[in-house]
Amino acid sequence: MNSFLLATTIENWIEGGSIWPLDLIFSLAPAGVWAAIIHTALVGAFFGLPAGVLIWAERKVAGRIQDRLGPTRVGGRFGWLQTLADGAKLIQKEDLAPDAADKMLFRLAPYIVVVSSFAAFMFLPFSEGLVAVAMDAGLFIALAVLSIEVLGIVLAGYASGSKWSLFGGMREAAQMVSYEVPLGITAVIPVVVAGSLNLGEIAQIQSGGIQNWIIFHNPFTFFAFFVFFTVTLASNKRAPFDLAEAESELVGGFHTEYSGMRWSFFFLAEYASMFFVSALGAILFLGGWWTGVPVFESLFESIAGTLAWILGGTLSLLGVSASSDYLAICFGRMIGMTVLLAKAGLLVVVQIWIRWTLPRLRIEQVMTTCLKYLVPMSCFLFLGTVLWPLVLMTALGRTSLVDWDSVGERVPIPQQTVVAPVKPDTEAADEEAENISDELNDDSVTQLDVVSANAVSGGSE
Amino acid sequence: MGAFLFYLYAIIACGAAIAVVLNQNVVRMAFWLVVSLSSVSFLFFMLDADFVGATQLLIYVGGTVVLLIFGVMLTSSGPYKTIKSSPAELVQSCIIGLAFLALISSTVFSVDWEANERRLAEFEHEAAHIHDHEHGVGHADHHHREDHSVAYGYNAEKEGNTTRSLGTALLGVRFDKDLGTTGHHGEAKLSTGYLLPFEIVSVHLLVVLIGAAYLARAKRRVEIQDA
Amino acid sequence: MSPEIYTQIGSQLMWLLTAAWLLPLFGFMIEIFGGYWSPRTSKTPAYIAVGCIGTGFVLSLFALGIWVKAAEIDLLAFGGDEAHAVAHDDHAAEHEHPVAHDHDRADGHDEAHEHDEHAEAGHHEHGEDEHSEDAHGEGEHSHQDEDHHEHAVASHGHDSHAGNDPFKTAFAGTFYRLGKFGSLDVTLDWYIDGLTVLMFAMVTLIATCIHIFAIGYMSDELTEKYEDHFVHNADGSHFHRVGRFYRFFAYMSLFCFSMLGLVLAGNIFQVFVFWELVGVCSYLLIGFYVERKTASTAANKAFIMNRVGDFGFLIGLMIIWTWFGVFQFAETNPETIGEAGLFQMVRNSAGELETKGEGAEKTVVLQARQGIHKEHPVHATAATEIPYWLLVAAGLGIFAGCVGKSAQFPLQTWLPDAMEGPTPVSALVHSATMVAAGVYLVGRFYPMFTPEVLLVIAYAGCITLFVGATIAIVATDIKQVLAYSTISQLGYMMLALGVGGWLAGLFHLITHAFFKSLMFLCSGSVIHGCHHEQEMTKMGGLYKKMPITCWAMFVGVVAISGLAIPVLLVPKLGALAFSGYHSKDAIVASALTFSNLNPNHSLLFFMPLITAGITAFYMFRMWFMTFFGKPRDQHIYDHAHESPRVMTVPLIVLGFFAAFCAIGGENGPLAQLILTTEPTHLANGFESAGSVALSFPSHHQIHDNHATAGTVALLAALLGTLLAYLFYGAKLVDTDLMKRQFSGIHEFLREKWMFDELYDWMWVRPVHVVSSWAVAFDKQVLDRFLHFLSYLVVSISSWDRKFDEAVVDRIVNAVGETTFSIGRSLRVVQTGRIRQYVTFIALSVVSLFVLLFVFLPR
Amino acid sequence: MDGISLNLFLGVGALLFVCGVLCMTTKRNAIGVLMGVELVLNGANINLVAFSKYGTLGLDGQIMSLFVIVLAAAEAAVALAIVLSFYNNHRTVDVDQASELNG
Repeated sequence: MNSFLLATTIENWIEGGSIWPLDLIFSLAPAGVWAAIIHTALVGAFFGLPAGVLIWAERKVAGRIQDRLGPTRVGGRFGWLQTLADGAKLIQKEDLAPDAADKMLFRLAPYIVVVSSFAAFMFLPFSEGLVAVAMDAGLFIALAVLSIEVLGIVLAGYASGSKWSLFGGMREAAQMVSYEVPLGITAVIPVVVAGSLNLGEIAQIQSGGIQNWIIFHNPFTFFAFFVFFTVTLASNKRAPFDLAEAESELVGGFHTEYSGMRWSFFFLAEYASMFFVSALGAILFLGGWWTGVPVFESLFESIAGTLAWILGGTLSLLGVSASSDYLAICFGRMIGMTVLLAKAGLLVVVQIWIRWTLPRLRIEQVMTTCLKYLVPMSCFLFLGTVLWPLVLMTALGRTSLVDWDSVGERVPIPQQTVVAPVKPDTEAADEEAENISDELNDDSVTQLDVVSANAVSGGSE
Repeated sequence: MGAFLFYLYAIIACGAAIAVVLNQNVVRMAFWLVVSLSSVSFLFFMLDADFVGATQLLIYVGGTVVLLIFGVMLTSSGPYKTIKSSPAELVQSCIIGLAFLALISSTVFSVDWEANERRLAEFEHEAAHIHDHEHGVGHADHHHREDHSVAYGYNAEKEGNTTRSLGTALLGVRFDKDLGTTGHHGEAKLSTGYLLPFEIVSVHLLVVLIGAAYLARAKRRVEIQDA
Repeated sequence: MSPEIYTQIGSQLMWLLTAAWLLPLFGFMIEIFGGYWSPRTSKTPAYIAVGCIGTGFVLSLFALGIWVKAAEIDLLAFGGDEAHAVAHDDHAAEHEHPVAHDHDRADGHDEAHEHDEHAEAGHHEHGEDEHSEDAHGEGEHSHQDEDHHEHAVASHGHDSHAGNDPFKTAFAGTFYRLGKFGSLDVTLDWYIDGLTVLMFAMVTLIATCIHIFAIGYMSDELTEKYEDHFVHNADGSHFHRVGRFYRFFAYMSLFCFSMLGLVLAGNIFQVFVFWELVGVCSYLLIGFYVERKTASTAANKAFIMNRVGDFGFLIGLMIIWTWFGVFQFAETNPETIGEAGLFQMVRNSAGELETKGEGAEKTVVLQARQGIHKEHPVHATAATEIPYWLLVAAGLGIFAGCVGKSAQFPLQTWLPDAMEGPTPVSALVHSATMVAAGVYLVGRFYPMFTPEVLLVIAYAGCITLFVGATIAIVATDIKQVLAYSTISQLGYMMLALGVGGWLAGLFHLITHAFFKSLMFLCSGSVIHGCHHEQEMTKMGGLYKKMPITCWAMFVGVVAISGLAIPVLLVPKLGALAFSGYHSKDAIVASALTFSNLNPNHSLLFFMPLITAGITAFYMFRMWFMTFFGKPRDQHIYDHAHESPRVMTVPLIVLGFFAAFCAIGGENGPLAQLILTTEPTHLANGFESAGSVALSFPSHHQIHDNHATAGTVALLAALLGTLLAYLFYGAKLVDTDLMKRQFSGIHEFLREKWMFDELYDWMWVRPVHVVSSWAVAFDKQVLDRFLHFLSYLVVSISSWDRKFDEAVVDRIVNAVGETTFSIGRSLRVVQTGRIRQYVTFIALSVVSLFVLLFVFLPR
Repeated sequence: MDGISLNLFLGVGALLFVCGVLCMTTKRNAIGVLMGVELVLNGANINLVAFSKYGTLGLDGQIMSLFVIVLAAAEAAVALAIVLSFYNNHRTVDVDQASELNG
């Protein structure tokens, strides 16, 4: 377990230890670009395919709930290619824009929606280290990016030049602005417990037994999860909060005037954010990529070890030298990702289940639910979580029910990650104050230092 | 690559800002404003200010702009209605704006910022050196440590990860300045934080919230005959 | 006592007495502000007032207890054999140490067999003091040698300060510094010694009784519609107003506060302030029935007469300020080094005046101010000596204030008129406390008085007591009799103080307060019972109607008359007698001793002696006329009734104290308490040479004459009593006939020795004449001149107006119009358009920077 | 970030600032004026953050910009409320109509 293997991001992974055939490719562009590309590919893989699965799942689940079969024909037995068929149909459709529409905004709006909801995945760690951009403000920025989605919907509603669209957009705007308040507060509750905004760290501290999951940390976080889940339903315009596209009142809501792929973008975005918030909920409350059963963890570890041994052996037979430890960790992370996806998928199924079970609320009921119930509840839960350690400390003399380290100790000490090899510092005089990043390197002394050292002390080295 | 990204976002930000000026439709203006502000937030990311960038996105793009659109929706009486200024005004404003831009740009580009910084740093070093000299300790190490702490603070992973430092600074503790450094007499250094401004801003926000709710509350409309 | 204990006791006393002092003020505030809004039928103000003053009494009692313990007086050992006290004096005289003497006194009259041992212990304790005393003794022996004396003072510093203190058992301190004007510190001080504590106890006790009495007496004010039978409207009907029950008690509370403040005051200026405050209260209370012409006139009279005296007081204050620079009585705290007080500056450690020179050049050496405060080490302005005549003048000035306040000759005429106030007021203000304040001040300020002043005091008192007594013989208003009796008794006190009987005077002050307030309350009870009839000529035979009042009055009468049963001398208690006997006995003894020592002034003995007889006569005359004989007015008699219990209980309480407060006489607890405070120079008497050669008696000498004086005085009193019984009890002599036979004298006395007429002739008429001249001058000269002036001004101003209109107005209007037109032309700039404003801002920034770039050298 | 100097960031800030000012001067729509204000504040923010990176300002610059952002949000809320109230009274958001305070 050397530091080399503990890359916290894909970028680090690329920079640090890419194996032989890949490093040639990686050297063509900066690591960040490759990280983005790989991540996009990953998202495409894990979302594009699952999106199809999700759409199919939605149909099937809806069918089952409504006591019918759902798609059965396309692609054989369960109709599992139904999504593909839908996609083919949508691509064929004409790309229309009404005369009354503001054409530019009308065309741009779906992109905003879809880009923002996909971009949010940049900050979502699928497993330990499997994240495109790992930053301290991860949760914060993920929510920020996700919130841009609403802009696209409002623009779409406005630009369509249709009153139904306008109403839908307005409803969506009102709903989103309101629900962002409890969403933020409930999302901050795990942050308070974990002591970090970094999603990777939040997930990391939930390792071990199921009692370490934040949802079971105290009664307030337990309820906070359900509030969070409810709020994410609303922020995704999922039933029973899908007032923006209420067919019975607004025809199609904000997407009334859209057709073809632009129309499907909205739904891609919706499913993407469905999945995103489910994964977010899993990371924040449900133990992230940890199964919650220590036996499983060790089991997975041994499986990964075995696989790595096999693969490593195979590779070495092929003449490629690869550290089996490294491969083991890679496989371990893959397994963790699978766990997370499973959890998120479960939550998505619940969302679908709710959609086809509960009737749609009226708009003022939606607002009432948020402003009169969810906001006070989330505030109360937040306060309770903040005060919980104090109460426990008073009553029991420690800050947690289970054997749980205090917040400050649980925060992983920032690891000394592997930095890209530093280029020889030949242009020190030109770079001057700008190349602050190089200062980490002990060998290079910035111009600033040189100047000052010469000016003042002279030969302080 | 960095330069490319910078120029890309800088151009987008500036172009969108100009588009805000040139557009007459409020919603389009808002759209371009969002584009501009988002680009600015990317510039923030490039400037190693992740938290500020995220805040910019969340507050401006997600919050302010939605509020602006709200206002537009509630106040525009017809679709795509624009309130145009007279061309003379536009010309006049443009002249003034260009003059302003010329003024600011000339100021910006005429100042040798690096030299300024060097002078500042020199001054600080001098002070530190005099202090070290007096106390006769190994000042070379001291210099390094102090410089690094000033430049990076509590920031082990990446330069942009300023969230913790910002948070503690807003609570009044300056890890970014004080961690690993000592004061002039070897005691723990305690720089000034921002707890009080933070509290003031919090109260300010609350007051604004209440005031805005009061101002915008539904009331009986005043009938104006000639409006 | 050690400084720690001293400080501790001092602060205890201070807090207790301050609380007792401020409580009535608190009560006053509540009553005067709350009373106006509360129902007029509510007795709450009275309860508040009684509660405040009653609590004050309890606190004062605590203070008295602390004092007794601190001064180490053994109260239970009072009386004893009289030889014991004499032995004390002998002992003190042998040692020739005033301090040791004082100390022994403070030790109390312990058992004889312990005496020697105790005295030794006392010497041991005060060894340091005596050391300094010795040093002073040397200084005194050669007191012509100034340098040596000062050297002694300087070398002993702090110790000598304590040694110079003639009031070893006093406590003094400062509440609050009001301000400092040049060298003068105007402060709120407190000064607590035996006299203070005793006065507190006495005043609060009597005030409590009177307050309770007043609840009953003033009950007819508890109405929304009070009918005043003494005031008539134009149509002949009676005057109606709302009741003023709360106002009465508020004034009473204010008075109690003022009186207690006067007693607690630690400097003469503060005394003056409270002096005026009691004066104001007296004014308000006399004029309580303000609608009655007589009452308002009497209030004015009392106030104005007091101002005459206070003028002298002010002169005294100015002299003291100028020459002493301090107002404080004395600095007593051994721990702090404060400024020396007045007494410490005037008197040396032996309590003597040190004089230099003779005749007009004679000066009094002021003692070095040992305890000068560190803040201002040297008083540049402070004089080291004061001309003797100025000290005399200061003393006379202060005494003038006392004359006014205590209704002494020649300012005595206001007191009888003051009887217009409600009877409780007369009892509290005009017999027991306020009028006694003059006597109290003379006693308090005693060290400042030179022998000349004392002689003046003695003669003033002598004349007053005789004049008052003679008028009382013929007075028929029951309250008037008591008022003149008060004047007379105050005269006694002044006389006693004047002849060096400091103890006797203040002793009588206390006893008189009790029995005189008792008698006033009794008269109040009678008046209440007889429905506001005050004339004794309409009373008689009331004994059957109001027995309690009658016997309470009897106690008072016997007490004031100084009757005793000399045959049954109880060894421990002295003569079987009420309080008045003891105190009057002491006065007469002092007077007798004084006249023996100074044969020129033997009048000072005979007048009080004769007056003692007269006193007994007129007091019993009043008692007989009121309570015995046949009812002179059947109507009043039929409706007369005994007062309710709320009024009789105070009578009984006061009666008890009137009878027994002075038990044991001069060796009794009361006298011993007072004696702890006596100025040191009095104990052994003193001589004064110079213009008036006087010799003042020592304790010892007075004691020698005690038996003689007591006998003579008792004889005179018995004689007076007998005469009164013959005249008014047994009716053996026809009083009307007597009246006719001595109609000249009778009329003279009825007219109060023509003092009012005399003053009218001496002052009022000349003023009237002068004022008529002034009126004429005013009208003939001043008014004409003024009219001319006004005409001139009118004509000038009419010209001025034209100038104004033609020139000034035009200029102003032109300026205004210009401004207006500029503003109007500029208003187009203010379009109210935000965008334009922003444009202007941007434009001006640009142009400003352009200007900077162009014109500023870089 | 090679070759990107502080001046470039300051230049972007300046341009945004001027655009904001122009917005304020040319837009008759009150919302447009508000957008101008936002642009101005952003221009200033860029300067602050740039100085925090390039200068010795350190984190203080970022904190300042945070305060600016927060206060800008507050300002926008109040301004919108004012606009709404103005609209309620005048049935328009044309700031040129809001000239009751002219001379």
